[in-house]
Amino acid sequence: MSVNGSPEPQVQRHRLWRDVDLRAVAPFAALALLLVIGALVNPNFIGLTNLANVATRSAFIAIIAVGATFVISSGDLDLSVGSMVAFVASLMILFMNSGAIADPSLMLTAAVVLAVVIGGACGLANGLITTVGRIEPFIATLGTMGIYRGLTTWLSQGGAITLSSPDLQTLYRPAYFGSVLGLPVPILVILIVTAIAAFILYRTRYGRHVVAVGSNRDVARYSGIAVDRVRTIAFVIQGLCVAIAVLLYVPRLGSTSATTGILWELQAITAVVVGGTALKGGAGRVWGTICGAFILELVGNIMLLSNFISEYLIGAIQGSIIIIAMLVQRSLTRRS
Amino acid sequence: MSVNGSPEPQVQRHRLWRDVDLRAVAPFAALALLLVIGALVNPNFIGLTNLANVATRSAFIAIIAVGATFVISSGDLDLSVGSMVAFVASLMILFMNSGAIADPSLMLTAAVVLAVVIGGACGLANGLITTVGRIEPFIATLGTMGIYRGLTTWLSQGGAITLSSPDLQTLYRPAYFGSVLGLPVPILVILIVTAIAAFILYRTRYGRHVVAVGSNRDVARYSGIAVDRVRTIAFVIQGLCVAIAVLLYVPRLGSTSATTGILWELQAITAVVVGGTALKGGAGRVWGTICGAFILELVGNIMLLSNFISEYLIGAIQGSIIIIAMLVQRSLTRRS
Amino acid sequence: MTLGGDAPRTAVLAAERISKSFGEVQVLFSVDFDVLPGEVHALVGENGAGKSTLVKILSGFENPTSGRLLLDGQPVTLPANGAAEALGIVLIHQEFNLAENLTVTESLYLGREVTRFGVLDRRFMRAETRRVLDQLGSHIDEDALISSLAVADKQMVEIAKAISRDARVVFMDEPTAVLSREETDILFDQVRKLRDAGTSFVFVSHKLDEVMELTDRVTVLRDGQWIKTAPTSLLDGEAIAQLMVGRELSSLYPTKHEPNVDEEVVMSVAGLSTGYVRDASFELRKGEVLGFSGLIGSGRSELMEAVAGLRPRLAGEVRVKGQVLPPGDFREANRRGLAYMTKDRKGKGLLLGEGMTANLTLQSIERHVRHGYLDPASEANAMARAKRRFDIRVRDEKVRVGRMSGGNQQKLLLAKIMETEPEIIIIDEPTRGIDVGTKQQIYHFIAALAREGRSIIVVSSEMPEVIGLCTRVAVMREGRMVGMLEGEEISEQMIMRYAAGLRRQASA
Amino acid sequence: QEEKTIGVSIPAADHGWTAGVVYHANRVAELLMKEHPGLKVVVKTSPDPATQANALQDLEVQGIDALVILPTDPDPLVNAIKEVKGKGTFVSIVDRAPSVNDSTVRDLYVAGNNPALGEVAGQYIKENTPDAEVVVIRGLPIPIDQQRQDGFDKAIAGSNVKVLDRQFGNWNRDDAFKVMQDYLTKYQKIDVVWCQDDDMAVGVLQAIEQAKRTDIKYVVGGAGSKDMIKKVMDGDKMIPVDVLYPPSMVGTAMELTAAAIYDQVPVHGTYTLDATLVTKDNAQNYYFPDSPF
Ligand SMILES: Nc1ncnc2c1ncn2[C@@H]1O[C@H](COP(=O)(O)OP(=O)(O)OP(=O)(O)O)[C@@H](O)[C@H]1O
Ligand SMILES: Nc1ncnc2c1ncn2[C@@H]1O[C@H](COP(=O)(O)OP(=O)(O)OP(=O)(O)O)[C@@H](O)[C@H]1O
Ligand SMILES: [Mg+2]
Ligand SMILES: [Mg+2]
Repeated sequence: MSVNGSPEPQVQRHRLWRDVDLRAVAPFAALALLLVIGALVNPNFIGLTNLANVATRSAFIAIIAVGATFVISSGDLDLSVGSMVAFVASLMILFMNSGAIADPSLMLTAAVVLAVVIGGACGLANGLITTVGRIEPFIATLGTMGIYRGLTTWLSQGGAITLSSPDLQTLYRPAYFGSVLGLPVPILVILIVTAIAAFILYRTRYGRHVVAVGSNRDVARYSGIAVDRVRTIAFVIQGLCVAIAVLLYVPRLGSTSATTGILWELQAITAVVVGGTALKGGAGRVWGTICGAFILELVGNIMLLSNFISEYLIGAIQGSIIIIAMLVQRSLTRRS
Repeated sequence: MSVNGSPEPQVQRHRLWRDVDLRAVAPFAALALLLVIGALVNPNFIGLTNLANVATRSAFIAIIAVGATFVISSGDLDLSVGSMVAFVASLMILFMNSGAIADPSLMLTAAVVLAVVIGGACGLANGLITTVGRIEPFIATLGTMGIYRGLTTWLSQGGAITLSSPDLQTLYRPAYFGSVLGLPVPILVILIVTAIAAFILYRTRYGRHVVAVGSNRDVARYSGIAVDRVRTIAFVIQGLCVAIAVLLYVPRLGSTSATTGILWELQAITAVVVGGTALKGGAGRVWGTICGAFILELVGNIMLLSNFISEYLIGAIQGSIIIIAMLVQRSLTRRS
Repeated sequence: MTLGGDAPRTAVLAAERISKSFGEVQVLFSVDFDVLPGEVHALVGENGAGKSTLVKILSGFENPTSGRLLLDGQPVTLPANGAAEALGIVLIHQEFNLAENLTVTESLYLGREVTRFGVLDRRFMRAETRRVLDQLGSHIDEDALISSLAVADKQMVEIAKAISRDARVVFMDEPTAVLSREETDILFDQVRKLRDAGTSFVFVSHKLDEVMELTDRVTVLRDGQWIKTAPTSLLDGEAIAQLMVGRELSSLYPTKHEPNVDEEVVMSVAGLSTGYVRDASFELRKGEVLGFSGLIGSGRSELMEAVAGLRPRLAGEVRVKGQVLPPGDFREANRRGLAYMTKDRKGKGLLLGEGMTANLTLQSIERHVRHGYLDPASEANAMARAKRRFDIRVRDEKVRVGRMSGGNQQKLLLAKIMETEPEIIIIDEPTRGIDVGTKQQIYHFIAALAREGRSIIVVSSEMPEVIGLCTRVAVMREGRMVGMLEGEEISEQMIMRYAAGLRRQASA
Repeated sequence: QEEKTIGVSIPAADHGWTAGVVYHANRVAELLMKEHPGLKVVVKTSPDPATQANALQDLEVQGIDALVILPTDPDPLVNAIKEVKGKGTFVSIVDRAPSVNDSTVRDLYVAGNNPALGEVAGQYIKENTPDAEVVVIRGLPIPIDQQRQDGFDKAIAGSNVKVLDRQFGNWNRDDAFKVMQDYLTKYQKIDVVWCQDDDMAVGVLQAIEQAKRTDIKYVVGGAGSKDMIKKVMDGDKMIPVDVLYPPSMVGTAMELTAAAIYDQVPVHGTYTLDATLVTKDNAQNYYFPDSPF
């Protein structure tokens, strides 16, 4: 017990610094590397317009992935988010087309509320099926993925659902294309959503419980945490994030179809993992997630801006880059 | 204290029976239920031709899912199998079209060997990236999924790759359409592959190691098991199973394209989970997997044979059925 | 049931005719038990006697099959899953109950986080954690991740967690199993202080000297039945042991068997260093039992894992029978007849979700391969043999290992290692959580192995164990081997002197 | 009238055009069943070739007298179609022809003309903007897409029209939006966008509008969705024309097939539909406001 106090804490602090920070920093290092590569590939790349474009269009995946960070941290998985986007967007547009409310701004407000409520409800359904039904989240949400997508196809009769009122369209358009103090609205929304999410995850009791539940369910239960409730709420948060993404998505093209959001779930999960959150649960890195979403979008962007890659090989190279990014990240982290 | 000795052992047998058997039996119960529903929906359903058809066409997913059972039991995941099917099939057909060997039977034999080797190599690549690279299998195989798919697109230059020699086609056709003693070849192959897999998983040292590695990697390591090797071999087995599926796939359609096998990975994983293997690793249930693959195919078949479901809603109903099947399974198991 | 003589005080918490069955297996038979205010009540019994089950029932983690609980004399149904903490009833689980991804502070406050305006008051919680840890004399960093802690430190976190709550009754299920003497002393001081302030403790332990030292009353369970409750002062260790086992115990330790000086050196370690351990060298002779003693965290496990190839080493050489052992290759070490038994039976030793047989043969599965496939009959034979040899007691043959009592798990782990028939056996904490009767069996077993010509390294924090078993004892301190004691030198005082850094040998 | 069954196997509605196919197939199915009281028309959709092969088997199990199939991908389905044809069923293939497309495979072929879709677009661009610098957004890497590209290349061969870039937009609005954004970053001057599909044109137009770029003269889509036809009709500058590739061709094939099995009209061989250029003048004829596409 009589250990000299002085040398020890140092070693420890040193180790901690390595352990904690590098892991969190790694995705940002990968991002920086990509920016450098991009700049070499095409001088237009590093321009403000292009970067703003990329950041803006990463908004959907980024926001959805923030929600996914909760679900994954709590040890679950949600494969239905892509279909959920299509479903919520369809209902929202159909509602606006119904003309139930005459005043455009009032109508828009009502539609926004509706979208959020539906998103939350879809998330709740996922959560309840997973927790109350005790079905593996992979299968439960694969099931609801089929359901939401099927309902969307049915609503749209396989085609597109397009916002019909030009008034509403004009009113709503700035929600995606506008900017505040030079910052495009979607980027602003990403930042706000992420900040709130980070606050919830790191600074509230609920956030703690998410991590505990993801890390070890029995321990959480023995500590008096309502495990199922924590998990269900994570799914609801995911649903709300999907709804927010929809609020940005609808003004962009003013329409959705049965193909909206296909495979977005894989992209969202990839963003979460590239951002440094482990799929087995127990630790969430919200800012890393955002970084991951941005990395994914950048890879596609660089590919398109480069002139020397056959369009047939883009998929292959994208795959390789993801693997390389993860290797870079690992090698940074492993040294600790 | 004063418990009569007699009722106890009985209870025990009762409980054990429930505990062990019901879990394994549950997927088969779900299957039986589906068969009943199918028979009600369409009288043709229960006919031998139809059931043989369904069993035959479930072959691809079933065989791939058998491989996935190994990967999942050892605690990993392989998302690249669908692309791998396309990639291996493309190379196999290209080789046969190359005319490198004049004699058709010799050529076919060589092509079969080639496919198996390539399948194994793809699996090995997945395994090494995951284990040596220490990348989450989800991301690693998402990466190789892009790579295999991209390479296929490039090989096919965006089009299809079709077996050109009619000789070879005639020679090879029975591998899918033929039958032995009245049993269609693909069903025979499913049975053989599953039997071998069950043997490996339940009756060999390697199988034990897979389960150990999947349930607790540290325990496996401290028991002198070469964890990375076991995991890598599981990926190789997955690759070999993909190759076997390709050997059946090529004679069926005689052609592949960049869209071959899209989303098969999700189907394979679903089959595994519906069959009763847990996604978090540990014990694998090979026969359950086959049953799961068959259930998936049956759901589609019933949907097609019933004429009262809007085709737009098929996805939604398929999703619901999967969830219901899992609920049935759980409620059977939970009673224990 | 209550003691004669004393003024009748109402028990804080009492159990009346508690029975418990898991499915068809009954593990408690109409047990009575009570805890008086401000007492330390020992609960002892053999492995599998039902101690853990009883304390789980008393703290609301399990429901009794029949019988009732009284809180302050009133019948209660305790809320499940630790919610009984609100009533002042706290349990330190025998198995760690910590989430690996949380920090020490987070774990301490899990489920009862302190918030201000809905925001976690992290500074407050951290300061409180620090205070409690300091009180326990623990130097663990309050921000360290649980996953980075050694087993003993995890135990300290569990203890800190329990005493940081305003508890009326604290159940401690083998809290000292992994603690050093010093840490145990600090813990006991705390317990006494809290007891004097009115808190009651239930202390489950297999260390009878500690029971004698700390507790006021003792309750003995045997095979799920209540045997006796008596004031500690009326009993002694011998008497308790006899009540537990139900028979007379012969001497705990077998006679030592010293190998010849010119006996072959089967293993030699030279200049071995890892991140923490520096420059360790020692030799092991055929038929020898070599002990490794030292304080918790002195690096004994790290050294042994490096020797066995489970951990990378930075420098040094290990030779087995003269042949150099390649570093970092545990499997090769196994092949050369070197086995290592981990102290972390739950995390690294056993597959908790599998049955006993699968665990037993995991490391030696090739012995059961016939013509290329596994022979279940041969495995079943091995299991039957192991159960006899190690006296593994379960009431349900097919029980998942995670549900076996701690001591029986330990025996199964030892059996699993012995299935590989190693020549050199490194045993890390051989008797963690094992009752006296079984301890004796294990000691005799180790001695028998040595007589057969096998060589054994015993790493243990229990000094009597090292002293009673080993012909030589190495002492480690802060990652270095500071002494090697032989013959007469082997005594608690000498070991302590080296371990505490008051003495060191030039040669070591 | 006699009891007969026609099986119709078409791709699942996975984007606008296929949604149109599904719509028209169902519309004509109802019409036909009204016309011929004993007739049963069964419409089945499938997302990919393997599933479609299964659907064919399932139709066969139900017992059909004729099959109308619009293959998701023709070559992989040849064997399955032959299987049906071998049972003596009357087979019509719509739109996508297998590489061997003769009477051994089918009785009737109603052709949409993929190469022509590319060719007409190329022709229009060559004639109206002879020195145009064009960016192309492709669909998915499957043969029909390749045929359209080949047709386009053939039309502009030898002219001054220059293709700056080709990338896949997966027949998806969102992907087309992204690709167009990046084209706009990459090229300071673009004259014409050819995206060969009206769904993708939606994304392209938004990307151009967002960038406020004025150098792009117009966008050529294809297929004839109601939204784009409307724009042509209204004289939208950005969408001066559309190239028709009508999803209603499946209906044409179904009508011909019904005629073949009931009226014993000898319908055999190939019916090729034009890839009509829709302009302001003729747009009115191709506008179906009720269709989902
Ligand atoms: N959840 C459970 N399911 C089935 N059996 C159980 C369960 N929990 C405990 N048991 C059984 O109850 C018996 C008593 O176990 P318990 O853990 O109470 O013993 P213990 O006295 O604490 O032993 P040790 O000293 O080894 O810790 C054992 O036979 C054990 O296998
Ligand atoms: N002062 C320190 N600085 C850094 N690491 C330390 C320090 N003290 C202990 N450790 C860590 O503790 C571990 C040593 O614990 P180890 O389990 O090897 O000790 P032990 O003597 O076997 O104790 P135990 O009784 O817990 O088994 C090493 O992994 C080391 O990293
Ligand atoms: Mg116990
Ligand atoms: Mg130790």
